[in-house]
Amino acid sequence: MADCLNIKIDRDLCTGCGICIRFCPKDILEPSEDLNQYGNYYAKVVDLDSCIVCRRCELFCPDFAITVEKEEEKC
Amino acid sequence: MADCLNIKIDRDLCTGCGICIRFCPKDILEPSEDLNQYGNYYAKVVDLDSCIVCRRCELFCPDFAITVEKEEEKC
Amino acid sequence: MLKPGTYFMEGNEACAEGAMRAGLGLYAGYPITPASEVMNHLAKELPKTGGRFLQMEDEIASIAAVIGGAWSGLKSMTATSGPGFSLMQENIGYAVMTETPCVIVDVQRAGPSTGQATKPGTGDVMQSRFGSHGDYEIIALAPNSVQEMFDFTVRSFNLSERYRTPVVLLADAGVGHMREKFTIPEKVKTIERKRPKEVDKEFFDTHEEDHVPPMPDFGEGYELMVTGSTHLGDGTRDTASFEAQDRLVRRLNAKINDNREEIEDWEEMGCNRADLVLISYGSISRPVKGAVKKAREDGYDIGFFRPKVIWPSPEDRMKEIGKNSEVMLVELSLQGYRMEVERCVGSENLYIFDILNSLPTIEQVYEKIMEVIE
Amino acid sequence: MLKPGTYFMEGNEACAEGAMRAGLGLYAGYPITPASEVMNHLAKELPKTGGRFLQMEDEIASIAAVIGGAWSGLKSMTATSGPGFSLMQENIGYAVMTETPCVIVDVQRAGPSTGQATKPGTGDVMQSRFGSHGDYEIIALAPNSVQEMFDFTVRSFNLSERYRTPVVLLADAGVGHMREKFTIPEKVKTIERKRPKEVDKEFFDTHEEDHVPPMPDFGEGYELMVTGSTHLGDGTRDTASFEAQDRLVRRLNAKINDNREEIEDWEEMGCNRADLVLISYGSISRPVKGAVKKAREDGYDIGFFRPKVIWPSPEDRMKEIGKNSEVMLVELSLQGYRMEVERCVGSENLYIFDILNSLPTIEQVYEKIMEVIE
Amino acid sequence: MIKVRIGGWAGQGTVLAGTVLGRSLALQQGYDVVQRRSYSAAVRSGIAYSDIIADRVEVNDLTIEVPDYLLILYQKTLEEWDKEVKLCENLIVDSTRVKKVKKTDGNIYEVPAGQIAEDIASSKAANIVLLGALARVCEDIELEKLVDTIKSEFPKKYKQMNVKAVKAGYAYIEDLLTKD
Amino acid sequence: MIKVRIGGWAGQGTVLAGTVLGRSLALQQGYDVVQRRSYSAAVRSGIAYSDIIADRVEVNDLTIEVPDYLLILYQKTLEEWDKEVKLCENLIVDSTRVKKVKKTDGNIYEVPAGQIAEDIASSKAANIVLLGALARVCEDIELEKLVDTIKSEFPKKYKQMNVKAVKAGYAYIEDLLTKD
Amino acid sequence: MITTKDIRNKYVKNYPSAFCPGCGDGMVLNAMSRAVEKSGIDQKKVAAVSGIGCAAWIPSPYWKVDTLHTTHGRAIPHATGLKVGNKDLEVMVVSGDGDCAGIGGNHLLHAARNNIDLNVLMINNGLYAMTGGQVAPTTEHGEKTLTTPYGNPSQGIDICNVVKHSGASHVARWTTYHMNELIKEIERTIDIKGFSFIEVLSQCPTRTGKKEGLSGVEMLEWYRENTTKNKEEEGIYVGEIQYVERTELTEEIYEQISKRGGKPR
Amino acid sequence: MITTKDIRNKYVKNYPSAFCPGCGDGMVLNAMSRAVEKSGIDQKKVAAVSGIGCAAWIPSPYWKVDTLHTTHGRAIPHATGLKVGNKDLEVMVVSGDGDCAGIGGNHLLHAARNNIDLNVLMINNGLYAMTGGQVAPTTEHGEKTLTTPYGNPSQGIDICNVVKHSGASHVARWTTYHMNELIKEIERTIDIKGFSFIEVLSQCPTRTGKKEGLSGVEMLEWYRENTTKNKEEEGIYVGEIQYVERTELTEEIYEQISKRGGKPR
Ligand SMILES: Cc1ncc(C[n+]2csc(CCOP(=O)(O)OP(=O)(O)O)c2C)c(N)n1
Ligand SMILES: Cc1ncc(C[n+]2csc(CCOP(=O)(O)OP(=O)(O)O)c2C)c(N)n1
Ligand code: SF4
Ligand code: SF4
Ligand code: SF4
Ligand code: SF4
Ligand code: SF4
Ligand code: SF4
Ligand SMILES: [Mg+2]
Ligand SMILES: [Mg+2]
Repeated sequence: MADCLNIKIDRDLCTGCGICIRFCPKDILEPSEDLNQYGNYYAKVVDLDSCIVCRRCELFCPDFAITVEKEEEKC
Repeated sequence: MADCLNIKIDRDLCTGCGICIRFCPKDILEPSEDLNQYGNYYAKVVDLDSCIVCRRCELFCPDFAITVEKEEEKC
Repeated sequence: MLKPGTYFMEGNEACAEGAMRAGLGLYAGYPITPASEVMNHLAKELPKTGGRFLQMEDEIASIAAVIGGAWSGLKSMTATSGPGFSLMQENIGYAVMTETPCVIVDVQRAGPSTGQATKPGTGDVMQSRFGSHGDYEIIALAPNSVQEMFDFTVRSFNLSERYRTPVVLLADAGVGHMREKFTIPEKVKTIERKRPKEVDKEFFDTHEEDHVPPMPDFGEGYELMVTGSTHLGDGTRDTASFEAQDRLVRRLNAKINDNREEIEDWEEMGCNRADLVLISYGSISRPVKGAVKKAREDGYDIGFFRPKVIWPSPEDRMKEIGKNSEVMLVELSLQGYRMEVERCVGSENLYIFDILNSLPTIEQVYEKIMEVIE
Repeated sequence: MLKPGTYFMEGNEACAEGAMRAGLGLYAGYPITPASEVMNHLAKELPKTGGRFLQMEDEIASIAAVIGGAWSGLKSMTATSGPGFSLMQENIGYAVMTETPCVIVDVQRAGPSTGQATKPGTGDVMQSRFGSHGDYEIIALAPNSVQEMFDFTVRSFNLSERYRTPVVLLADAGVGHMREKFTIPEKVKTIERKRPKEVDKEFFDTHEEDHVPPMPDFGEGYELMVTGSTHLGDGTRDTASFEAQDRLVRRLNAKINDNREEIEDWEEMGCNRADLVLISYGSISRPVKGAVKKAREDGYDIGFFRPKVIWPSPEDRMKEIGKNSEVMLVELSLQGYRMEVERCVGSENLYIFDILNSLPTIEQVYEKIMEVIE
Repeated sequence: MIKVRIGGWAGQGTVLAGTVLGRSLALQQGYDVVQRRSYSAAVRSGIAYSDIIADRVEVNDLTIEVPDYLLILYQKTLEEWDKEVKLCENLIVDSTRVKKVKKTDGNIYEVPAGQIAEDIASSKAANIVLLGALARVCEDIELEKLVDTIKSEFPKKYKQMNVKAVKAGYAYIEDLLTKD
Repeated sequence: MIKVRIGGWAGQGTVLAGTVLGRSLALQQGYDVVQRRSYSAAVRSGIAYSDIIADRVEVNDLTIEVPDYLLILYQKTLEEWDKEVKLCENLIVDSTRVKKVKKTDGNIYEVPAGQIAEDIASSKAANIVLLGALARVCEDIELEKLVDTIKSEFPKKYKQMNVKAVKAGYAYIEDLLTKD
Repeated sequence: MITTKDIRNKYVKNYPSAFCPGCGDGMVLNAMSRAVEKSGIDQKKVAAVSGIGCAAWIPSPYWKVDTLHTTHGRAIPHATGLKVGNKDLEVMVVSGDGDCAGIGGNHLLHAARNNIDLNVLMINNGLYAMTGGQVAPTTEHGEKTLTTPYGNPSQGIDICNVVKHSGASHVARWTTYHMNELIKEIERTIDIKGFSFIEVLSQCPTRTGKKEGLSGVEMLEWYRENTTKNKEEEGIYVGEIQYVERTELTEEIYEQISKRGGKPR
Repeated sequence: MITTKDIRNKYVKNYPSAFCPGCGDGMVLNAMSRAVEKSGIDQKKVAAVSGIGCAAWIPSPYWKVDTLHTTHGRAIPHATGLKVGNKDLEVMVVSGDGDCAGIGGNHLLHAARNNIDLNVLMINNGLYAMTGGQVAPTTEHGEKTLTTPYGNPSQGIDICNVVKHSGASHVARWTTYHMNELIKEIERTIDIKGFSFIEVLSQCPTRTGKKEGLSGVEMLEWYRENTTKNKEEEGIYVGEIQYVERTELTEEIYEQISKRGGKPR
């Protein structure tokens, strides 16, 4: 699945609130170790393969920081 | 009953609204023929004897113009 | 809406007619003595012209709806008196800050507070200038006849659209509740707001000399950002920077100040080096004018000066007058225009005839003149 | 409530402490930047002193509850900033008309409208005097330090009780949000309102020289009639007669005007025949004072004049100064005190240094002085 | 200059009568006219009156101290006014409601306007009856023009009655004067 | 005169740190002190800072153009200020959050305050760590008095942690300077 | 037995009033006076607060208690200050429908939410009478008034229902036709600790009356015929609409004060 | 399939926002944007009106439509003028609980009564966030806030219920946890002609969160656990509360105009 799927997280838009991390049903996401320019531990993808493309992370993100891109044709 | 009962209408307080006249269950009251100092046809008593002292006229008068006086001892 | 012609009507009705002639699109108001006739009249007539009439739940809602109406693209107005005018102040400031054209009619009554609702007064003159918080300038007109209730209403709309700013028609119960002949001309000159051209992107700043940016309507696709917070030229809020505040507030003030010549309007009679000039405005200026005329006929060198536009005040002319003549201010209030007149003519040669609640006769004013000059 | 002693706190907190020392019985307010700390502090402390704390649904309700509280017999207060102050105007006029003692704190921010909520400004100076409709006079104080936030709050209550009139503490974000040392003395002098004696029957008129009638509480059996409509001495409404309006409104104005000497307060330094006198008030007067000191140390004949009570203005003293010296007004607003200062000192020898949104340094003011005198 | 005051109690139509008169003088007779009303904040209480000042030149006097013609519809109103009654040139009262007329230096006309109006249709038209009387007393006011104004201004169902009323008032004075 | 600015982002406790410093200088060291805060209307956004001006005579200058001591808790804040950074005498930054320090004419102290604080209890105390550092850099500020102020002002559960923080900041500079 | 004369002497001043002949406002004053008399509370402790409008004139200047005649729509917050200032006052608010539910609607809502111990009488004549008969929030859809000459484009609100759902302890509706019930209900509000709200449908023969061609008498008859005490029946329901016990604001505030060691002055 | 990136490009500007990390306000903006996208209406015709507060910043300056950021509490009457001025605008109002139900309560009441075709989103975070966390009309009895340090002496209002009884066509409640439902409900308001009111319970991790020691994540979890779509069950009901068809103000006004021969400009 991974080659037609991409979860993009805008490092500087992400405030590190942890909402996507908590509400992803598949625990795909985790907080980063380093800070972004606003001093936040932004979210990062740790297990793309398990993603079921439910798009909950996108839907819940208050900061429009996370985008789940799936190229339908390719998959 | 008449000698222990008295219905006093303050001529100048009465605005001639007709409420007491209309809602007296015994038709005791009527509008006067002449005007008071404010130009109103005030209410007057025409049939004191039939009064049942229900005090509806007092109760309904918007202008505190009518008083039903009954001297309990005398009756 | 009446056809062109001559009528005998109340000042408040003439105001309503003037508004319709000026192109009123939305009226929102709340009843109050002695201004209610403006809305009573419009409730009936405005719909026939295609305009919307709204009675709101209070005066705050009224001025708010007027502002909303203006941004929908319509010429908008409300009318009230002192207590309602006080309630409107916060949102009048909002209209100033957002450069929203609209007309607020204040038919002044005797205050303060509820005071005497049916009696005339001019105690709101300073409030019309300073009633909202923060630094701003405003335009206010003071009619003294039913004809002027019509004409000045039209001009209020024109100034408001021209300068993209709220304009106050500062009437009083005297002129609002007075009946006189007045004429609706065949053609009434109206001014429309500046609209954006292809190139415009800034609707809250401009480099044009008149300081007036173009104003689009809602729904035209400009992604407008209208805010009463300090903002940049494109409307983006900036609640911290010195530059944004400085540039915006100074421009808003300059919009009125730098265009004073175009805005100012007054009537004068024999003011050049008269012994005494009577300054007056609004309904009371009628008997004052009558008294001055009489005094002049009797051979006295008395002048008459009446600001028609009361804010911005005709300060240069008043200063000139104050240099050459003694001045008597006659007004229907204790504070009214006093501070401004004193500022312009000085306090040494200024006499005051202030009368509350009712209009003096020509005779009474004449006597005051004699007291002063003799 | 803090014990007597010295503290390092915010101006707004000092204000709250001053109010409690003055005997505050009821606070009613609504949050707004930069005034909220007054209420935040009182919410916690006031109940401990027996006072009632109310957060109302808006500023109109706040000032109304304050007025109700005053008539219940308590010293009452509210605190707000520009937008809320605008909303309060109608009922401030009501307090004036009904002679209700109460204190309104306006911690001014940069306006107009929502402007910049955290930035200081003094654009409400004229509004505090003229913001409500109709003719009235009001008392307003302008503190410039945390100590004065305490002291002037106490004095606001005292003046309010003494003259049975609303008093405005006209602070600004500069002084409200500043932290400094201030001292709460062992004894704070408080004044209580005039109460009726056996003989008094008129609570809305008086023949006493100070023009202040006695004021009973609700519930004492006087069958009080309190109304914002024009009224006779016993409180009966009279919405038509010339005499009632004339007598009431002139007395209300005289109450302030005829007692100016007792009310006025200012600070001055080297104002007698200085080459230039700087007039300033509120937080900005601090660097202005600093600059004047520096200029004097550098050998220039510069004076400093600061009204502490801003309304009624120290007009006689300002006129005197204007006769002998050039004047520079330094303020955090375009309109601020300008018209009043110009009225007193004239426009010919008046310089203006108006700066929006932020306080200048001593250096900047000093430079302005040099520009003018050189 | 013609100065007319029509005084009564709130609700008696003093303003309406004043407007009819003012409009007639202004639009039909070519006068410069100012009409003003006075009433208290009470809706139906208190003295109410309407002042009409008409002149061939610009009217700037907006206040009547002493009217030339004083029309009175109400006893209390009459009592309230001293100088006005004493000094006015012509006092015309509705004698149906005004029973005790005060002394005046001018002429007094007692017109049972309430009664006349009631006979026509309704005592409400007493104000218009007095207006008719005025038209006879004051030579500058033309009855025909008043009638025209009433015809053009009143709603259809009140037209007839008010035309009758104004004419009846006129006729009453006519009678009175010719009886003299 | 001592002029200190503590700058950061909304929510980083710049005002709190400023208050501790101001109160300590005012009440414990007998200075005349003015402390002012600056923040935007946004709750948790935008640059926030606190200015402290202390002197042995009456303080009337309420505005700092160029601070003697500039404490910086946030990268963006640093970038916003040019003149202040360039001209200040001492620049003390929280190097945990401020990665790229700009050039200045004065001394630069990089203190990993966030890290130090986190090691003690929570990165929230970074502001107090910087304060400790300041106390070492500025000789007029007495660490002991700062500690006293923290002890008397902070709620019980935060006392210990902040005392540690201020001391740690002081110690860090001490180390730095003694290493030189 | 207490007669009108006694009531007048004890409770009423400045009569004759400025109300029009047949106006319900005088009837309300009558009812209020009798209710206070019946309740037996100390007249000195009664405070009446009103706004602006014909209805607001009921207590001021006619009622012989302490009266606070305030600004339009603001009677309730003024009353709140008075009550919280001195909890021993029995604070009555008398307000027109425009005053209370129009411009004053927000204060009504929040006072009900606070459940503060005020007794509010809203005199509903269906329009703005004092200013000449403009549309009010109580005016029915389609009705013609001075400012709705083509019929009210908006709709009337059932304010009792709103007040009930805002948190008031006690809500009831009566009309001037129901004098005895009204008196009893007012008496009850005096007893009840909490926010009491009575809507009183009341005739305005001058404004409504003129428009509909009805006299005061006819309007009273209309009330009789178009109201019902039975919730199931058609017609305007009159009677109690709500009674629940809830925490009351003044008491809570006084309690907090004494818990913190303060003594209410 | 529309991704966040598409939504951001089409509907959002000036990001990153000034909202705190984990604030519900951004989620509401997300929901609004997706609802408009789904509804298919012309973005140019959408107008968003707000008052003052954190919630009021949701559309301004972040939403790519025409925005009117007004004064505190007055969004609804401003929106009324806009809508009556041009009925083709789809007017959304975004307002905090303090803004909408506190200071703005009266306008809410009357707009509901008028049943004017506005879509109101009230973002309820249970207090006044922007000014630092003071008590709001939605704060529960006994709760501690900055201005109720001893517990709220007043009580919270169920504003949906009040709006329903004031005459609104459409009333619903959701939380930020219910993103899909919220989007659908907003989409519905766009379709519905009449006054639509959605209360959105939304987390404020900074003010409420700090006080209760909850993060944004935990508050969302709280919403999940304490809400129910079943009216019979315990917990906060989420879902539709009211839907009825009633006359709508704007339409009535336009109809009256065309009946009188006027042409709405
Ligand atoms: C702020 C303000 N707005 C408007 C008015 C004018 N005004 C006086 S009474 C009134 C209406 C009163 O209506 P209502 O409360 O229903 O009382 P009613 O006269 O019908 O008894 C209005 C709008 C005012 N006095 N103050
Ligand atoms: C007239 C006025 N009063 C007070 C304020 C201050 N103020 C700004 S935001 C706000 C509270 C907003 O609370 P809410 O609407 O619940 O929004 P939130 O910040 O909680 O999202 C207040 C009181 C103001 N701007 N204007
Ligand atoms: S799309 Fe669903 S499964 Fe994939 S990361 Fe997002 S929330 Fe997790
Ligand atoms: S929800 Fe958005 S802001 Fe929050 S951690 Fe995830 S990507 Fe970052
Ligand atoms: S007491 Fe009863 S019966 Fe007697 S007059 Fe009055 S209403 Fe009629
Ligand atoms: S009810 Fe009163 S005012 Fe009316 S007619 Fe009878 S006595 Fe007169
Ligand atoms: S206008 Fe109506 S409400 Fe007012 S006093 Fe007259 S009858 Fe009563
Ligand atoms: S204070 Fe609360 S509501 Fe405001 S932005 Fe921060 S989290 Fe959101
Ligand atoms: Mg009414
Ligand atoms: Mg909120």
